[in-house]
Amino acid sequence: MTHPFLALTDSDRREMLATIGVASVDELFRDLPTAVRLGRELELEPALSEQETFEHLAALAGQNADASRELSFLGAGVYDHYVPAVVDTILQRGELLTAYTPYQPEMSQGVLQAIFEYQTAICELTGMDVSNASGYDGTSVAVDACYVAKHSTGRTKVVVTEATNPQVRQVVKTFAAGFGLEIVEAPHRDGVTDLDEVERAAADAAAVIFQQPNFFGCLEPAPELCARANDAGALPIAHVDLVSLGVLEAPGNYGAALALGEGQAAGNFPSFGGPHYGFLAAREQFIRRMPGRIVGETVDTAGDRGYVLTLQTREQHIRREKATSNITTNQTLLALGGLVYFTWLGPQGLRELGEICLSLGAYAKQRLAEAGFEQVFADRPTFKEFAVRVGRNAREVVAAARERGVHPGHALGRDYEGMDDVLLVAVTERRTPDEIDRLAEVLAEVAR
Amino acid sequence: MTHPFLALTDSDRREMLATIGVASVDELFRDLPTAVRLGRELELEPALSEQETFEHLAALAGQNADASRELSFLGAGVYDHYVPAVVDTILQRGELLTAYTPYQPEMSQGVLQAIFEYQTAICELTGMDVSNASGYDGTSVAVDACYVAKHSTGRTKVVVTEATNPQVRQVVKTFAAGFGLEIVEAPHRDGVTDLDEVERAAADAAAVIFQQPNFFGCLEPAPELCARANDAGALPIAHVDLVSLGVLEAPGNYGAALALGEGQAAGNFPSFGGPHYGFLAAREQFIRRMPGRIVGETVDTAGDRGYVLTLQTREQHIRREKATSNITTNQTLLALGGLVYFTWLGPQGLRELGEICLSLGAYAKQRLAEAGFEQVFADRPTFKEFAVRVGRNAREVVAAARERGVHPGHALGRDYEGMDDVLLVAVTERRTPDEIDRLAEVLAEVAR
Amino acid sequence: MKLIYEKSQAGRRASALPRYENLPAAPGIPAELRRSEPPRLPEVPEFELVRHFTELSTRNFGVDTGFYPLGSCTMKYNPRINERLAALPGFARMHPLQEEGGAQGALELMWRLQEILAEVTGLDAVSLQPAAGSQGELTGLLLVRAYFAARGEGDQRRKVVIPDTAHGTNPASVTMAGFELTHVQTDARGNIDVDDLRGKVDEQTAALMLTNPSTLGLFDENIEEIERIFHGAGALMYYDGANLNAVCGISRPGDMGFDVVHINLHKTFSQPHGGGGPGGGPIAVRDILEPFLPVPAVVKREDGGFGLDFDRPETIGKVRGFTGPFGVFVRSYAFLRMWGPRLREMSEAAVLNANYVLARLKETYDLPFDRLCMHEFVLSARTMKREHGCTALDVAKRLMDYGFHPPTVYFPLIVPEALMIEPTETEAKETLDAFCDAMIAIAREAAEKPEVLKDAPHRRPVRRLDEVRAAKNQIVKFGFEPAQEPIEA
Amino acid sequence: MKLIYEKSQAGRRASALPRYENLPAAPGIPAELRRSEPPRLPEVPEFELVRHFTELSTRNFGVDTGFYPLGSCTMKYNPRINERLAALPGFARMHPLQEEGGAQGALELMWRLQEILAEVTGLDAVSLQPAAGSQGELTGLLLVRAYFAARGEGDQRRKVVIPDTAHGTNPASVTMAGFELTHVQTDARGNIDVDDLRGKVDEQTAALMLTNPSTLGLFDENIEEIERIFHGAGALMYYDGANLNAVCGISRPGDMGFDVVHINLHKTFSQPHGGGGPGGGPIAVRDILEPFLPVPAVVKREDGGFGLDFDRPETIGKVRGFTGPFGVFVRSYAFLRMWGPRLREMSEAAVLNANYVLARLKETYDLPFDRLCMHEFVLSARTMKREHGCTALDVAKRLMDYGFHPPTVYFPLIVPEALMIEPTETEAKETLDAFCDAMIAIAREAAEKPEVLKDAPHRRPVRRLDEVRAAKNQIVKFGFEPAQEPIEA
Ligand SMILES: Cc1ncc(COP(=O)(O)O)c(C=O)c1O
Ligand SMILES: Cc1ncc(COP(=O)(O)O)c(C=O)c1O
Repeated sequence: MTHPFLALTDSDRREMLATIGVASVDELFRDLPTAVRLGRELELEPALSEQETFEHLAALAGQNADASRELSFLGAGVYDHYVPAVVDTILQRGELLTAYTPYQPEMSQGVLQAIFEYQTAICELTGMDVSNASGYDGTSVAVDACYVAKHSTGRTKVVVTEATNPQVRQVVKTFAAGFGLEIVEAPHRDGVTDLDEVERAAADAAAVIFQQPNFFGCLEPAPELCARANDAGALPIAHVDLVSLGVLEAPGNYGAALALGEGQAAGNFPSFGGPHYGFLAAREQFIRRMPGRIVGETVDTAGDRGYVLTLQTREQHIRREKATSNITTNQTLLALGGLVYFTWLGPQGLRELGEICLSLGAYAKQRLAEAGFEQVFADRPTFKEFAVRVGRNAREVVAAARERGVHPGHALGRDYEGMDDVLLVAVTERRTPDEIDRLAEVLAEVAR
Repeated sequence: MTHPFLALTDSDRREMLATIGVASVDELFRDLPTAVRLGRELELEPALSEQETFEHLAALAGQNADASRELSFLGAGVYDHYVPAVVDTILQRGELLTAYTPYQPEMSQGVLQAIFEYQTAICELTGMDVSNASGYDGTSVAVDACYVAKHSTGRTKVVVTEATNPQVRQVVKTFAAGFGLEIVEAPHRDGVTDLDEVERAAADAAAVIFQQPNFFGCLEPAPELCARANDAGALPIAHVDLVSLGVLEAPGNYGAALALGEGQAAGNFPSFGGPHYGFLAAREQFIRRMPGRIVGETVDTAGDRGYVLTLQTREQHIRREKATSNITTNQTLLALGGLVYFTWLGPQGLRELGEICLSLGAYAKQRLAEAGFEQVFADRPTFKEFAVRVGRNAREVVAAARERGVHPGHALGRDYEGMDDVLLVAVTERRTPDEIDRLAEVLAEVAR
Repeated sequence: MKLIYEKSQAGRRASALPRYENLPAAPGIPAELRRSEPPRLPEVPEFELVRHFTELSTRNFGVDTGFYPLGSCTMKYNPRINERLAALPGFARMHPLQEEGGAQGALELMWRLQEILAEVTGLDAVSLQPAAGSQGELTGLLLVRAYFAARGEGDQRRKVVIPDTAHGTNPASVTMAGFELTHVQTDARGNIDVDDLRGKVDEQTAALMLTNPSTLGLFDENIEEIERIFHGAGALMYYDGANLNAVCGISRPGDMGFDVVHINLHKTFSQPHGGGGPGGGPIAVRDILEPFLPVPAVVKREDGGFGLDFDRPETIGKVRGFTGPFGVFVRSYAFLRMWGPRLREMSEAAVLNANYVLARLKETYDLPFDRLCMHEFVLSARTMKREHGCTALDVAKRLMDYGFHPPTVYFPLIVPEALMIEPTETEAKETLDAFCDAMIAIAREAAEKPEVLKDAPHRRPVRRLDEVRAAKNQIVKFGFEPAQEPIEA
Repeated sequence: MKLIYEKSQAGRRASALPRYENLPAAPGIPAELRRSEPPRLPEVPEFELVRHFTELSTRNFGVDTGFYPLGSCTMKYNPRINERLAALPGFARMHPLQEEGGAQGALELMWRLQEILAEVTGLDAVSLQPAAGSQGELTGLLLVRAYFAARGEGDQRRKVVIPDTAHGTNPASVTMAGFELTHVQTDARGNIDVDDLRGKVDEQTAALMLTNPSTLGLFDENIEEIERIFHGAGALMYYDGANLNAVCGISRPGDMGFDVVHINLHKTFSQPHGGGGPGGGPIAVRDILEPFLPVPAVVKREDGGFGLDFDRPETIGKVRGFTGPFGVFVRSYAFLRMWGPRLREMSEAAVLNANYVLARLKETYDLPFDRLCMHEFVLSARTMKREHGCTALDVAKRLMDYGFHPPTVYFPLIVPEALMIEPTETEAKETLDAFCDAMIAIAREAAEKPEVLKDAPHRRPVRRLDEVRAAKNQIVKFGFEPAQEPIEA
């Protein structure tokens, strides 16, 4: 049986082989030395029909406790915000879904204009001058920023605050080796970064990377952090949550040189960690050091407006070993999801969303306090999540709560010393007050 | 807050009212006598956001035991065949999804060509000369056919076999009153229609409607049935299952005058009964009596091929009270689903599908026989479903089996006398042998 | 563009089907019942399928493409969340014969939708069963029939009164329900001519069928008097709900005196029209008609559960399979929940939009009835035709070149060269302005270079199509003969 | 076409958000951290949003639109079932930090995908973590680094050998991994110049990075010799898997001697390219490199369950968040299950299609290396340029008018006026023929009326765009200034 993904009939094959002038398909592979040929069938399970594939994968999906099946307060970088139906509608349009990088702009005005609109949205949100078309995720854009900082400052050390997402720190460290960069961490004190420690570490650093709100959900003294970095000649780099930027100040307005982060919360499903988009925006002066695609406005030969990939001399396909990055395939479709999401929200919606998260967060803190759970950093204002002590090993608490249908948050013990009994609890607009009540109830049952 | 489904800002409204020359929106309603105005707010629950609407309806959906949650052998006119992903992909294209009846052909070549292709597929499947663009469902096309038969023959009686889907018979009876038609039923003997009874009843009838395979899944002696009707000057009308037509003969080849039926099995989800499409095809001579839309080929002023709605003088918007039917809105999108489905299957796939259903049906009969359940019409060849005695009230058996996660079939007691202990069991290609084993096991547990 | 059949090649296929091991061979089918020749369905790989239908879609215009002021059709925005909801397995994969206990969510949704529709129409009971407006009409008329039959007036009350502005489905339904038609005229203000009416309603009259606002987009100012005439004569009143979008939350058919209403869910309550359907045509009735409603009825039981009630001895029977087009209900229910009591704003915006376009166009085109309109209005190109030879159809075709779907043309029949324009509430002022600008520009073109209209459209995938030829040649399916060389479009 | 920002009107919105009753007021945010000016996001209703992005899509060309022979990118059909699967709530709404016990389905899927990739590449262990091919490269090179560091050769082995045909990501990755580049030439048959190579590989060499078949679409005939040279010098071999579509089930990188491979899931295993991404760049390695793979590893436990193993003392660390782009894995896993051991047919068809197009075009365009090709091949428009002044770019632009996406142009760099053509296995012969006809027609046009090429494209939504101006003016976001009047396209 001809495979549904192939179009060649037997007679097609015959005609084509005749045109090529070979007797068989095998002959097409005559350049392959016998020794490197497989010479047997691949040892894989038999081909499945679409129906069987569907049933098999639906069964696998059915073994996952996703947020439609379990009441989840997990966050820690990936959030269960509501993704409106229009996002999928647009992303599933074949003309966008099945196109590739718009090397040929006349074929790709749809994607190019969308990226231009995305870049505008990111610049508006972050208060920056230039945004690329996307990076892989919230970790890789931080790596990118290190590369920018290294080359802009000529310095070889990067400071990352301890209150920055541990995965970001880990990934930065992995790649720093290749870049010849040293990574140092600046500790937090009571949930926010110690300014003096930052100041000390920043002295000969290329950059200071911090997160706002930080990994504990606490608001950092971001303007002051940036000031200390700037004073030391290090680039202040803000890792931010786009969803927060209706209520929290734009990094561009408090002195950051670059703003970046994980875009998932804004328009992507959690999807067990990806694909999502990382966003990366900077002040104008860094435009030629930016990694990845950038779309620019131009005109066609008739003088009409159009969009193209621009400043490509930064990129690997032109600059090769001297490129600002090796990235080529990126996360355009997911970034487009972000654009659709922000178009859906609008400035009003974004602010309201931030306020709902703040209110629900306050409610959750209050209910947990009433249930006897102490906030770890009680005095700090937080956004969307907060750390709470559950009085016994948090991983055990998670396991016990899950038996009652609640995933109460992320256990911090693995990433922060002395926090074995701490849960990071995230509350998005999808968590209703009733669900928060249920969290308090279940935690009261399983912890103590 | 402006509603997301509206675009009018306050300033838009002001400008528009000024252009109209009225002071307020209220004034636009000045023609409405006060007495017929509502004068209060509608008593409805507060408006929900998209997220809340999603959660509310997902919760309702969650209370349904659909075929992804319960092992179901329900059929009786609606079947759990696999609907390939391409169907939804195409049906969700906004240009098709959100268009209406192609009155303006130059705006609607996509839909028109698709309907033309659909008509071709239906004619190929049924062996007929002309198909309309769809009727509401498998019941309404039977009603349509009665109207055609009445006007073509001038007779006022229609014979429907008892082994035709009870819902079809009921709906035909409801509308027959308005048409001035008498409906008589021809009984079955051992699961197939009694030919002599049909012959008797057909004597002065406009039509004989029968189902192939019939409601019990049994194959009728369709050629002989048609012959008897034709001999009596009554139109033989075959109600068929499109999915069967890879293995069962086309009605056009055994003498039927019209062929029609419920299209759901071919490309539509069960969807608790709709929307689906009814198909209606006929021999050429009935073309001017066909109800509903028909698309025809033509050329444009440049001589290029194109498609238009044709023979509109049959229809209500032209012929008004003399129209062949009052139908206007129909089921085009679902019929398009059928076209995509048959394009997906192809002739090979359709035959294989029929054979799989036959094999699985044979396996199910065998396993149930081994478990001690007697087929009601043991000697009859069947397609896709069959009737089996479960030894006690079949509705109770259903209830008991459902507690074990199996919906073992449809209880026939309500529609057929003496069949209180009979279940109609449907087996599509989605039911695996393991699932059939499970059916036998559960039935053995709950019946006896 | 080629037909899918012209792309077909023997041996290709888009489907793979499951193969189960160790099954008994397919049992033989008696030779005379076995398929003799396979149907010539397309043979294409999956990729070709996707490309073919994707390309077809690009040759079609939907509301997602642009402005679609097709009068009487209420081509509003179709919220995309509705599609997501209808596709939930708990809805899409639900078998309609599922035992009640396993269908509580579906039944509750239908029951809640009934309740909302009863409140919006101001009536007592609802059946969701009819598949579309016209089936709703037929069902409604059968209820009227059953009602009078039950009162022993069945043979006497044979006439249904219909105004000359009525949609074609109305007279067609009257015939199909076995009634006789009585026509009534429209007066100078676009209302039913009450004087004409008075002489036509008597003890043989079964019912009035009225669209209000009418197909002229005008609310009948004499509706109270009309109600007195019909109910005074012991007749009933049927409301064609196609224009309900004008009055939701403002005026209810029940409060106007109507006894039966059909609702076009696909118009007022936003069901994507799918190139011609599906739709939904629920009917709402006054209590006196409730006993006759189709079975099964969706009911809420004492214990709070939901169920299907088949036990309605006076029912007219079933009018469609199962309980109606459930997927349509999901969408309309979601739509209605997102509006809630704010539904009034929807109708207000629809009426505002229509009046704005009317105000901008009434100097340029003829306006047969110079009144404020409701959610739509009817212009005439009569003067243009007389003076420049361009017809409503020419205007329609030329609008395509400006990127707009044409309005409904040549309906209602009482307006010559009619252009029936329904902007709906979901359009922005900018869009309305662009449309008005185009209509005005076209009027200018008609005067200055009428051939641009006559030759229109110029910018569609095809030029103007020959409908007469189609009706004459009657090619209604692909020929397959090798002779019939594919014509490249 | 207007930007969405140009359609924005204050006060409009597409979203409604939930309102919860009786919540505490949102706590105050310290003034210096509070948003001062709202971002100027678009303000449009939901309908406008759908129309805007729908219209944008119609100005874009994907494989669903038509033939897309973009060399090196493997633009094959993307099965639609994959989208349905990735959208299942059990996948889409799965949080990556879900406890192992609640993530068995996701972990099993990843583990099974790893197993398949190991078999297809002929290697021992797989990490799915890298986000795309280039991140896979960087990861692979860091593994090489870690391997030599562990052997105490870290400071000594600083060089990575790359042929001059290599994709730009290869040298960029080498730099980013802190290695130095050694270039090696291509010989007259399109293979690596083994003589050149021999002199360049020594005890300072860490690795070779090779695409095989190369970016010329040619399988390196000396691969065995190359393997001896590198392994003989104690160096490792890195396989850029971008061209794996040529050899699945036929020849495996592991069997060719490679120690590290990245796989572009979005190429070989069909991930819709999304206008630029997402992708997936898993790496497969020989056992000697396994200890260094990124954490966490997805493992099958003794008890048959699946888990994440963070306890890998020699790991290079994490290279991406969580365990990689899971949604991509869902699609590729489904794709691979639908092929199973028949995968060989996929590669065979890809190679057959490419050779067919090559055979039809090699008389018309220059063919730098006259051999059978693998899944793609590179032509040159050098003669055309010399004789008629039309370049590869002109050919590319003119192809658009014929309804085809252009091939990759000006790559690989060693071929002047390169046209790199990759048809993929999913195209029909008719499509290939239509493309060849167009290429031949264009060559004729170049001779007869070259300005048709120079002025191309003629039938796209825009004419040829000025890239130089874009680079000079650097307008990389909307200006918002009222001065900047929207230019109508
Ligand atoms: C005024 C009027 N009445 C009745 C109908 C019939 O409704 P449907 O198309 O749903 O059958 C329509 C729409 O076509 C209409 O516009
Ligand atoms: C030969 C080759 N190597 C590497 C890459 C990089 O892969 P990716 O785009 O997934 O980062 C590509 C594709 O762009 C390629 O064609």
